[in-house]
Amino acid sequence: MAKLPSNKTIKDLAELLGETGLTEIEIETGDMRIKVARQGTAVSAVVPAAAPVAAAPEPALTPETVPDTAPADHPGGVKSPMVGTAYLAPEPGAGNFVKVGDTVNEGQTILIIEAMKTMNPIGAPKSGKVTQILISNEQPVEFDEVLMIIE
Amino acid sequence: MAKLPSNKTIKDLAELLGETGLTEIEIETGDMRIKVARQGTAVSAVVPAAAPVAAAPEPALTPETVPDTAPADHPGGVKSPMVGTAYLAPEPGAGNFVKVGDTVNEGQTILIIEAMKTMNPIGAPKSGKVTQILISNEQPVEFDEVLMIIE
Amino acid sequence: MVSKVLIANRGEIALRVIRACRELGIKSVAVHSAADDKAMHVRLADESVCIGPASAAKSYLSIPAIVAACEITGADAVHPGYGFLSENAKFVDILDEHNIGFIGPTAEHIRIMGDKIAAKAKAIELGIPVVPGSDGEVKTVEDALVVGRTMGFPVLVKAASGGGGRGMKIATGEDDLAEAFTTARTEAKAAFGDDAVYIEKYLEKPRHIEIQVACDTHGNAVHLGERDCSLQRRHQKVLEEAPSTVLDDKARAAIGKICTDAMKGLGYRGVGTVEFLYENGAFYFIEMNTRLQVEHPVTEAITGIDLVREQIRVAQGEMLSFTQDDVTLSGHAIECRINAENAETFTPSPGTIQTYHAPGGLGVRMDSAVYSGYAIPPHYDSLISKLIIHADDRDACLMRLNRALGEFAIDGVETTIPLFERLLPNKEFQAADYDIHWLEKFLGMK
Amino acid sequence: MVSKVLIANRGEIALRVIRACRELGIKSVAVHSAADDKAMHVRLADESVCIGPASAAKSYLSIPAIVAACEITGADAVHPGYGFLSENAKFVDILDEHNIGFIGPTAEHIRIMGDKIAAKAKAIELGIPVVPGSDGEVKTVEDALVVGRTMGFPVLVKAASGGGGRGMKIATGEDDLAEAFTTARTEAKAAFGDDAVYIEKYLEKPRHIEIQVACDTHGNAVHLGERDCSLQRRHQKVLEEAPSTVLDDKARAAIGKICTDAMKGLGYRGVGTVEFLYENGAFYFIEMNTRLQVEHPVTEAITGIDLVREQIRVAQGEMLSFTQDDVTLSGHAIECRINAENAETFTPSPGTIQTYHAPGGLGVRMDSAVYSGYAIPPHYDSLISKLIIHADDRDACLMRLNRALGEFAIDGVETTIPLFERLLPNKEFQAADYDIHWLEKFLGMK
Repeated sequence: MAKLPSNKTIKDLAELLGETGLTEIEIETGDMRIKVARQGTAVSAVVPAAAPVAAAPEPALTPETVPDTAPADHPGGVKSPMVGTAYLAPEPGAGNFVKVGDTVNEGQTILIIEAMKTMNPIGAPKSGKVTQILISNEQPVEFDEVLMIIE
Repeated sequence: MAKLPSNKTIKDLAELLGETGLTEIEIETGDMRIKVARQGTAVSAVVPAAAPVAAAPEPALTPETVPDTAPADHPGGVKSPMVGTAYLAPEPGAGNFVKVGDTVNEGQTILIIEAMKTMNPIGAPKSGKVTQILISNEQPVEFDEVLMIIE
Repeated sequence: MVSKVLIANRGEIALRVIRACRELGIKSVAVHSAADDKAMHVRLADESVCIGPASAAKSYLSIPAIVAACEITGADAVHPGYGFLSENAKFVDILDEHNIGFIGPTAEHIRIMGDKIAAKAKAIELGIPVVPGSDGEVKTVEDALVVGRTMGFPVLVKAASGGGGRGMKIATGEDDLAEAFTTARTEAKAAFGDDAVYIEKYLEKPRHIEIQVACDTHGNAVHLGERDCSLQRRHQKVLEEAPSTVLDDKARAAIGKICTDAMKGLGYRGVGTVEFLYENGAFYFIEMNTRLQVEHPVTEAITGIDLVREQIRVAQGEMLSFTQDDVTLSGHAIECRINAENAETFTPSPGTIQTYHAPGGLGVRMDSAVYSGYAIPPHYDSLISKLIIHADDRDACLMRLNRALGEFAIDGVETTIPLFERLLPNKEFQAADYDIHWLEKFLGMK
Repeated sequence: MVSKVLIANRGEIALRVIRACRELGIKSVAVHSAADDKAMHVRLADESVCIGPASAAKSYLSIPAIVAACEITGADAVHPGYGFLSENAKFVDILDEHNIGFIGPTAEHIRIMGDKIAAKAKAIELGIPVVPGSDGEVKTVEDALVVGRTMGFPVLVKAASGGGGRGMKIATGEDDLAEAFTTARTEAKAAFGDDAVYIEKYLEKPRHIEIQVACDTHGNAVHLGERDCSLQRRHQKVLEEAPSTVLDDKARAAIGKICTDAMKGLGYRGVGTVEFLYENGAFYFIEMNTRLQVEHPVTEAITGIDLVREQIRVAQGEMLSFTQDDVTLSGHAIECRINAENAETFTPSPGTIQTYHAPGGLGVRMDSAVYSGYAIPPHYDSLISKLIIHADDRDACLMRLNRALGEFAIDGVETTIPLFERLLPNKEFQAADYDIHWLEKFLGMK
């Protein structure tokens, strides 16, 4: 019977994996073949255990409540171009710019974001049907937050 | 039919997985192929990059010089039962207790380890043939360091 | 001069000593058991030697193995850390025989202070206040009354042959002394067949306050103020702080001088701690620890003095680098002992640390022997890290401690961090309104 | 009173401010770009708001985004850190208009000190020494001689319309002044079509020494000694230390008083730094930084004063918590800026940190915004950690720095740690025998 490679050889290879950042090493020499692998060498981020949860409004989705496509990844997502306060209606008491089910044209104002006392009308990035409105009136929104879905 | 690997071989490999943090070890040699795997996040130890190298005598084996089986894992390895200074001969000028190729009986003194000015005779743990002497005369040895191989 | 120090210890204290050695340009040798080959002290020392199997008795407590490790590495001095061989007089004798320096006091002083009875007798001789007691057996109620009046009530009437709380009665004043005396005698007779009793001062709600001393071989003895270590669980200190809120400068100077006078009388060498119970303004000697203590960084924080450096200086025959007049206490410091234990049951939690991220920033010191990926062996004690906070005053120190705990990330093993997070909002803790029984009550209250 | 602070910054300085807020019981809001959603300041703040895309111009430098973030979070004050908007007077004006506090000086003071010419004029008016120069154009060799004799040689003859080193000649003494003057005029004429020249004092081997000041709105101005920041590469500070080895107590007190008198004259508010070139015992004003500086922990180490806490106190209208008499300098401190850069080429090395293990123990402070697994984005500056060492004296500080660097483990990106390891054994560095050109020479010498 041919000899097995020594543990030392494998340990050396294991060390080499770490050093090189490889996920697998396979060696074949004569009648011997050695393969070593380590999964997930991608280092996962350390989350300070006691870090307070950021109060920034981010939907805390549990697996049960995940919609078919998370809003952030939805191709029809309208993302906020700025941080500020979102208004769904042109003025208090007036009707909303759009409601779910409405068909909108590209460029049509769908909401306003106030930042530094300035009202910034936000236009629909494309024509289509409003299938979801993910914010409520006067809600603070972050940059890149998905506001509506237009399909 | 080719021989199956022994349970011991598989157990050793499984232990090696744990020690090295590997998730899989696969060995193919002649007509034998062994693959062991353990899923789950194997954590690799962080080695401080700038830690000085411990000067403890440990043979730094490169792949080229790896013997067939590393001494630490050799089944015939005689491990030092204590820390101290090893003497291969009973007194200066005298011949060594044993040399490579000698046949020894269990209990026969094969070297002396001095600790705290006390000479501790070390007996062969089993009868057999001395195939390797891994230390030189008056060499400091650590606990568990492999001193000789008796097969 | 010391050129190479072997550290006969492991964990954070081994690291502490390695750091001091490196900062002095002295080589360090780590010794370790077979279970500790990946330990931080092994990684960071200049050299390392495996001295035995995982069992502490056969490695860290093995005098022959440690002396042999000195011999093969040429170490000319040993630092014992705390625990293990740090208060073993025989070890010091053997090191002396082998011409290896011991970074600590003489074997004789270790021997005296290691014996409860001898230590108390020596303390009395040196003028250190002890728990007052009757001079042997008290035979009559009348004699008991004299003793009680002399030492002040409450007092404890204790069976001379007693133990386990039996034959032990508290007398809160003269009124119930006769009853306590008679009952104790009766119980003592019934339990031990011997009705001899003696009387000791009874401390109801004492604090544990200890005085740090440092002495050189030139006759200098300096105290570095006190540490309040009243927060204990099963006689294990959990959190230590300095200064104590119950001492003022005058009281501190007075007990400090008692201790330094005593150390001069003893001819003590190195650092040491005189431990007291403290109640109603009076100190009562418990014991003296003739070594560096776990909680020494608290004193380092408020004095700016590096105690391990001073230990090594003294072992080299140098003078202390400061006099009593040089010592000023600045701000407030708290140490939290982070153990790998469940924070409610205190069950040890050995295992592999998946994530380790230490807090940082102003006023935060970490003395820790762990790292991401380190496997805590099950063979030794569970202290893995010490978080030491320093700030201008106690309130600021508590606020800083709170924010530092919030940054601490240790995953993979349970730790006592949640205990400190529970402790911080407690009003009594915030007011430092505690005694040596307080923490156990707090834990029971949960 | 400030109840919620928005930190208009990122990285270690954002963490520094969050820590100070938490220790004061003040809520903190982190703002971040889309590239920084996993940054430490986002993790540790009480709240966080994404204010724009990765580009700093559209996020950390966007005044509307930051003001909007204050509005939606209800933050009542902004701490600007350093860099970004920290010295933007318009930002302060806009915050004022929106009734949001600015933790820093007034817009007017930022404006003055942000303009080189106005700042120098103001410095002269306030009695701060500046680099001596001729009063405008010097037309003849004879006039040049008078100027040179007045300010002392060497002097620099500079083209009034010049730049880039052209039309600039050094006169080492009276002998070569005429030649330098004539050559400079000729070159100036050829290069810029204008032969007007002026004369300035030439500093050959100056050090960069800066004075830290802190002022409240009650007329108090205190200096906290100096920092020696001579070790620079391409005008970027690399290592800072305090005290400077070239100042004694008298010189320190003298320049300190000049600065505090000037700050009182200016009516300055908050912390600031007056930067000087220093040569042959004389100080020459460079500029004033009207903000917290990267290297402020060096001063915190030797004074025990929390500068960010003082900034917040002053912003709340409180008095400084100390007077000039309360300030004592203790020991020596060094800060190393750890950048994610190759230590030889200084090429930035963004990427994912595989391993991060910070040094610990006595006298070691880490201000760091990174952790194991953190991906350093390529969009911002490369400073990832600051290692601040404090010890009894400079030699002990160097020894401690050496041992701390040996404990530092950062894998996955290149860092400037090896630069400091190369620097430590250098005899000139060990003797603090350096000027502002020294480090570049050292790096070139390699």
